[in-house]
Amino acid sequence: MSLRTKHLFSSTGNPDKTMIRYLSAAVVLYVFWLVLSGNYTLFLLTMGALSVIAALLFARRMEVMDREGHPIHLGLAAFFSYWPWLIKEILKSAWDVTWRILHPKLPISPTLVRFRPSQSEEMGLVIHANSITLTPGTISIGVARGEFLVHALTRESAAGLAGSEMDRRVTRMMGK
Amino acid sequence: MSLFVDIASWILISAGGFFCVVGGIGLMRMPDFYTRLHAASIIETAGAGMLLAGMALQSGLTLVSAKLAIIALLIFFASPVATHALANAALARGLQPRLDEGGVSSKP
Amino acid sequence: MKQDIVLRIACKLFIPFIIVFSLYVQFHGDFGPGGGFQAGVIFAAGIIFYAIVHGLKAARWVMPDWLVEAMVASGVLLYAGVGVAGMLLGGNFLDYFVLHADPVVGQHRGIFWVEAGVAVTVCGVMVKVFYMFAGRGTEGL
Amino acid sequence: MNDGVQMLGAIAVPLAGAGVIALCHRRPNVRESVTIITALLLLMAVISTVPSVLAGGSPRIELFDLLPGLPVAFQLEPLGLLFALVASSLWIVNSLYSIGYMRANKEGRQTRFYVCFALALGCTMGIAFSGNVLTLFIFYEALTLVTYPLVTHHGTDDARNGGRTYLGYLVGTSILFFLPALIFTWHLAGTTDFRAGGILPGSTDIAVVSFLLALYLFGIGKAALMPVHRWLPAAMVAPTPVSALLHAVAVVKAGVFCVVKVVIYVFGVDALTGASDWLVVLSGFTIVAASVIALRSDNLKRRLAYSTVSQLSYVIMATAVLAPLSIIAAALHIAAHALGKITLFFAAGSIYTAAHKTEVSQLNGIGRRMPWTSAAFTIGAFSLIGIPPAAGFVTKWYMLMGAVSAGSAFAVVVLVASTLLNAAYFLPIVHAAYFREPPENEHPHGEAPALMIAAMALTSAATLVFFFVSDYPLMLAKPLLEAGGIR
Amino acid sequence: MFTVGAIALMVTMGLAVARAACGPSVFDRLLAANAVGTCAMLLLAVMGFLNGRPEFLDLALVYGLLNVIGTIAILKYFRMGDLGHALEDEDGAK
Amino acid sequence: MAGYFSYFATVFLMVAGLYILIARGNLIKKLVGLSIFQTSVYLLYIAPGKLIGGTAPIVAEGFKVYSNPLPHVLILTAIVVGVATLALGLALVVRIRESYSTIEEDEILAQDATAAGDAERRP
Amino acid sequence: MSVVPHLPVLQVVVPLLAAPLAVLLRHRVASFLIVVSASWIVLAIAIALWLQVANGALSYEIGSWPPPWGIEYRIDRLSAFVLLLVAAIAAVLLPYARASIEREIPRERHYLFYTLFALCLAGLLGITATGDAFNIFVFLEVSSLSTYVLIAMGRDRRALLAAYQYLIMGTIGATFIVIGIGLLYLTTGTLNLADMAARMGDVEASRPLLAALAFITVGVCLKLALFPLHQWLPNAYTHAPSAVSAFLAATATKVALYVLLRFYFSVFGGSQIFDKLPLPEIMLVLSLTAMFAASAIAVFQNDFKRLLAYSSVAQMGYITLGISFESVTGLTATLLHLFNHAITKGALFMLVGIALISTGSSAMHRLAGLGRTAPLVSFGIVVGGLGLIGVPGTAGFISKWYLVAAAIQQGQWWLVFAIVISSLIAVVYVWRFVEVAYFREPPPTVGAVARVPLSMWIPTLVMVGATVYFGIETSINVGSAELAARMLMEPSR
Amino acid sequence: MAIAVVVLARSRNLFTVVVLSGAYSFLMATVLVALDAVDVAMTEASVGAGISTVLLLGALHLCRSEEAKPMRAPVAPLLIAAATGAVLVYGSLGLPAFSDPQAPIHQHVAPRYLNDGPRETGVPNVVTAVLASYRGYDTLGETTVVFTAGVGVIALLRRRRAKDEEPAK
Ligand code: NA
Ligand code: NA
Repeated sequence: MSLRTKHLFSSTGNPDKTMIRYLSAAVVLYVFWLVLSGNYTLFLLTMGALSVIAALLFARRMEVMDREGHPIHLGLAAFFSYWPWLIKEILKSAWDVTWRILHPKLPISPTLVRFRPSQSEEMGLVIHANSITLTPGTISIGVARGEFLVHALTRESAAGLAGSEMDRRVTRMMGK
Repeated sequence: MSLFVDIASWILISAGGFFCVVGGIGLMRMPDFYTRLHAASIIETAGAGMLLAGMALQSGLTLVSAKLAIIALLIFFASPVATHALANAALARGLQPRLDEGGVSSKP
Repeated sequence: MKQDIVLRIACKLFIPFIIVFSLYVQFHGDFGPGGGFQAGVIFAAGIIFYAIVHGLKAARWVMPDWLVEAMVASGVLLYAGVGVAGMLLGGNFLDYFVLHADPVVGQHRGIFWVEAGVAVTVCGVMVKVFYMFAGRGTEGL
Repeated sequence: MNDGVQMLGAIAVPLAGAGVIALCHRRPNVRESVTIITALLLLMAVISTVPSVLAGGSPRIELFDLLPGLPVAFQLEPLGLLFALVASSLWIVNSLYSIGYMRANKEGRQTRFYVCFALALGCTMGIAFSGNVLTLFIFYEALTLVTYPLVTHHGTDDARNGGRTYLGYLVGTSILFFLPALIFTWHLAGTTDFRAGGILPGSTDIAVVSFLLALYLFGIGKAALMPVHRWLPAAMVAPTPVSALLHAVAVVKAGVFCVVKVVIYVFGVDALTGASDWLVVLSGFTIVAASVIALRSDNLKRRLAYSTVSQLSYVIMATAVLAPLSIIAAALHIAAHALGKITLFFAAGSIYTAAHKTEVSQLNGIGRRMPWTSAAFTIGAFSLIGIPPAAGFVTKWYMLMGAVSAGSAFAVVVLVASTLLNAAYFLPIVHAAYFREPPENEHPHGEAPALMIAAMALTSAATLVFFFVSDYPLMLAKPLLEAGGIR
Repeated sequence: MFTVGAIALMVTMGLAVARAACGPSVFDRLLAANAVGTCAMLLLAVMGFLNGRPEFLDLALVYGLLNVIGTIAILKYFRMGDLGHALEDEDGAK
Repeated sequence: MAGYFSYFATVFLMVAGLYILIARGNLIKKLVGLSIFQTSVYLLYIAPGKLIGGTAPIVAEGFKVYSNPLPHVLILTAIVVGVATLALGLALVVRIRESYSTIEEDEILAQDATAAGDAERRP
Repeated sequence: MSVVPHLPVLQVVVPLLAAPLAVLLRHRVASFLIVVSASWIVLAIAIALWLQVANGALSYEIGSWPPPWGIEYRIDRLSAFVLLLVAAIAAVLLPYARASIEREIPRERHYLFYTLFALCLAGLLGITATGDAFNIFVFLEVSSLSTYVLIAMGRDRRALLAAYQYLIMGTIGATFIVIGIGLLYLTTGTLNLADMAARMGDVEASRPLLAALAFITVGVCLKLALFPLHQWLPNAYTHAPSAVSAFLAATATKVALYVLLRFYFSVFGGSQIFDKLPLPEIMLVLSLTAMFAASAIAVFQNDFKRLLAYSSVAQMGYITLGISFESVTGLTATLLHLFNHAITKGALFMLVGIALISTGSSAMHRLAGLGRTAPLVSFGIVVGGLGLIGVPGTAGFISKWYLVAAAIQQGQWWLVFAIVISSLIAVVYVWRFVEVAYFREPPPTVGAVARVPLSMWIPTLVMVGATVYFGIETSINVGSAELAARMLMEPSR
Repeated sequence: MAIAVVVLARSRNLFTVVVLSGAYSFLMATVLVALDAVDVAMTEASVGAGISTVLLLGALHLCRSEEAKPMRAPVAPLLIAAATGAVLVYGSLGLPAFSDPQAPIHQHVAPRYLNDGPRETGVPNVVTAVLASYRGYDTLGETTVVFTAGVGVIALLRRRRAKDEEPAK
């Protein structure tokens, strides 16, 4: 049915999960609508419902409603515990980078690091890579399965990447 | 209570503004493109996050803060993607990073 | 080959939200900034985003050319049609008062459909134009 | 039958004839018969209007308003009728001559030739019968355009250059001066109708009148007043029947006719008093200067052309003198010159057709080989010089009398001097034809084709007849005096 | 308080624009433009509070969204040289 | 003078846009200049519509003074027209590039001049 | 529901609806039928409106909002006259276009051609019908954008560059107009033209008004290709498809001129602004330059379409010259020439389009011997050329008459001669064609004359006939032009 | 914003131009919000930073070109641009000062929109009310402009199918 070659990893999963995924997506999207709207007339609520349905139809057609597009399979607890930790990390390294920027001598030592992350699923890789990028001082440049290429502002931050706590937490969140 | 909220949002907004300015300064000071990326990501993470948090505190538990949260989520999801893509493209295009004498260090 | 999974997954996450958001902009033009034009553009931006990440072919499957071209035309028709409807119901062209016994409801109705027309055309044109530009490059010069 | 309708008929006949000629382009005999028949019909139509003019009538017909208050109108009056009579009768002769000439010289594009000829006659009739300046202008322009293909008939580079000059001068002057003159007239008078005694308001300043007169005179380039005479010699590239058309039947005649008509019916003699003195001088100068040039030209047709320039200015000068007799003379000279000049051109064409000679210096002894042609040439030359018993004598005599009565010594001197010059450039040709020996190594040649001879014979006879019956034309010309407001 | 934030953001924007002006590489400018977009988005939010009408945050959302899409479009362009290819096809296309 | 600042900003943008538009020979650059030239109009219309102390013309409780909505409406239209023009212009540029292999105005004109010269020589 | 009160808006809405329908159908014949019937309906409406305005101007409140707040359509004598012209030309031209584009545009783009044609028509009519300043701009853009594409559809690659250049110049022009309208809006607070005129008296600040006048003048003059701002026109007319050249030459610049007149007389007319600016003098100088320079350039062109294009620039000079007289006669001349030149140029470009079928190019040397290979076409071109010169019996004569009369009325004899001398230059360039067509051998490469379908012949003959008809039966054009001119110059009466 | 424009004018790399014009759009949009034109700002952001960028990129790809050195002397263009600017300065100095509530645009026409618009149309966003109702016809025209551009781009860029490669001769 699809014109494009289906990606190896974008499996749609089993049918039951698909139904649940759509339902939960509908809920999330409708909440999104309600938050945006702020006007709760019957007309707008109906429109919202129709909009959500339209979005889901499109999503279906685009084949984005899969494990990756709507990752309900992530461990909820891990997911919610990961965020505060990440924010803390971000603030910490933000302060570090700030200090370096403001330091008259600009004490930086840019480094490229190649290392092997421990996630196997793409979703995990992406979360990991994005977390690296979100943390000031490190940027994921290349994200391929089995290998990350990261640019770090200092040698110290580069050193802590492989097998870091972030790596472990993400992997845990992915349910491994 | 409201005084506390005010103070907190004061701090958050000032800090956010501070981080933004620092990012901007970094954008100017950093020696090459890749290092500038780091400076920019301060704006997008710490700066933006704290500003939004400060504003959210001001507006309390209303739809406005919900929207602010949506914005924050947007930034948190989108900005690393953009930054990553930017770095990736630059490297693919052959823009070589200026590295410290250590060069590329890889770990198994 | 795998280096773009970040983008692909980001795209998958975003697209439903972009669509809902664009429709929100469409239907809340009465209360805040936004309206048909902006909604059309945002919707089209979503499609373009999808096309950028997943390729033109995939995007063309989601929104086929015939559909886009029909949108281009039908938006204008819808808009002008509202105008003609006003005329048929005894008012002037684009007179919304006559669309309902209550003139304010009539206005509301008129504005709604008119904005819908704008959105449909704008979205259609933007997507079509993107297809045209991007498509010309891929089919080989 | 309504006289106005006859007038329209006279215009329509050649135009319709042109259409029929075009349709017959595959059958030359039919085509040329149609030409002759059209010419005859035209003459009949023109003649049918004579009685009403002689009875003092002046029927007028307005077709439609081209602009608000500005109709396309036709009006029958003596001067126009005289002109129409000359043109339509000469067309018959010219057609006969053309058929002979075109066939003998195996010219191409004959259908176009005859069509344009017929159209030119239609336009000429329009000019002759026009009831206001606007109508006059329209047909005047149309005449230029339809004669252009005739001038460039050969299509060679020479012909094209001649055509350019022809068109450039005629269209140029008409747009540059005639059109403003027309619109200025309308602006001043609120009408452009031809009316007895003129239409300009009495209060018009003399400077304005002079200016307007100058606009008309230079705008009517067909009258070939110097310095807008160059087109006439340039048009000599055309086949001889076309030259005859230009010089005798239609074009230059239309020019002087327009001048006379405008002077009489737009300005009126009263309004012009004092405003036309410069014109006497300029036309006098043209007469003399053109004669001198003619004298120095070896090419026969060129000499004839400059002779025409000079003869046209007789008409203009006679008109400008504003004396009753001279105005009559001007009107009659249109006819007299037409007859004389057409004879001369026919003769020149015959010489070209039979002997392929174009230069004056080649004509020694031709009187013996081509007796008919030479006789005709002699009669034509006499007429133009003003030697009795040819038509030209009558008109020149009236002119002289008019000049004397107006007390214009300048005009008298010019007339006398130019007569001497005319004699000086025509008589040597006659002398050479009859009294010089032909060159020895000349190809033997005989007379021109019979049709051409017949045409020549007709016109030279008419030249002589005119001398004897000049009362009849005078009858037509007399009402002009009342029209011009001359007591 | 919001004024402080606004001023800080404007200063940042100024710096970013300066970077965009200096370059030197296209990527630097792109980065700067992206930063301008982010700042603009935040500034909009702040300005909403300044004007007392914070409900127009939708605007900021639009900014953020288009900033990302625009940036990615440009990058895609740099990577592939055009916008029409699917990213996965990259190897095949080259 | 301060009251006229917005007009000067307009003028600056207009002059800059017009300058790019006329001075640059690259067809795409010209279109960008055209866009900037068009955006100058936005300020011309909208700045005078602003009332200090006013707010966006979306009627709500608690606000009395609103900025003038009419310029906004007009400029919305102008923006749309601008992007439409840009799209068309770019499509034209693409076609030009396909036929001429360049998008520099001077080179294109030179090519046309050569072609015209050839046509003349070929009777 | 009676249709009559809605005619003013239907005039524009009918082609506007036809355009998307043509796109939806995507079929060559179907879209042609839709667009052509729309154009005929439009013509019928235009005639009805033209008859109606005799009893006074019509006003139509779109959306039933009263004028200064809503957009008003306002049809007076002037707009009815221009509407009639545009509608008539479109109605005549469309059948011609169908056969003509067969040879010039790939078939699968035909429906797009019709769509764009309908849009262009709707735009031009919209500009003419509206009584709202900003609405003028919007519809100006509708017509301009479609025009750019129509030009680019020409066969030659130079059509693309021509379209691009026009796009740049046209957009600059449109933006200037918007700036001008903006300044007017800022000083008067309204966008409705009539309201603007009414409030202009109260405005003390003359500087913005002067600037607005300057911007609008320059902007519109870019659109109507007044001499130094004409550079886009020759290329555009030369390389566009024949039907498009004909349509543009006949309508686009004319409608731009309408806009100029509208602003000059209906908006600025009431204010004292003209006294402060030597606008008639500037107009006079520019017009004269156009008349002479463009005519002179036309003489040296080696492509006939290009020659005609430069002649259009020159003829625009005549049209604007009439404005500079500031008199009823002058304005009558302007309007008359607007009408007459539209028909004449339309006819000429249509004829060239027919000639192109067999010659393949409008280069002068390809037209050699056209008098023999295509006698009817070249005769038609000669008739049209005579119209350009202003020979009596053609429509061009009538307009030249009024122009000269206006100059004489003012006693400006040098101008009289300037006008007539410049039409002599027209003789020169028209005669270049005559000599090429009648005195040169056809080039050997020109094949046998292709069969020209009747659908091309009939509209062309109608158009050529019109140039003669309106040169002889002048009550329609002169009458309308004079009444419209009187209305503009003496609004109180 | 000024800096962006100046650099844009000077820059010869077309990608730079695209990037800068995107940034310029964001700046412009921010200014527009400051001027209370929220609808306009939203449109400008989505059009200027979004669609225009994508379009420019698409075109750039198809053109693959760096700008050549400017060949002409920039004096004349500068003069023309400056003259235009001067006229506008001349004109705008006669306009009401910024935020003058007595200015004609605040006194005439607009008050009705603001006072009666929400009541008459039931739409609190006056911009929408004016756009879609009072001046709905302008918006129809605007939609038609977009439609025209769409049709135009299709007409310009659609590839011919093989069988119609050459127009019928
Ligand atoms: Na980072
Ligand atoms: Na809205």
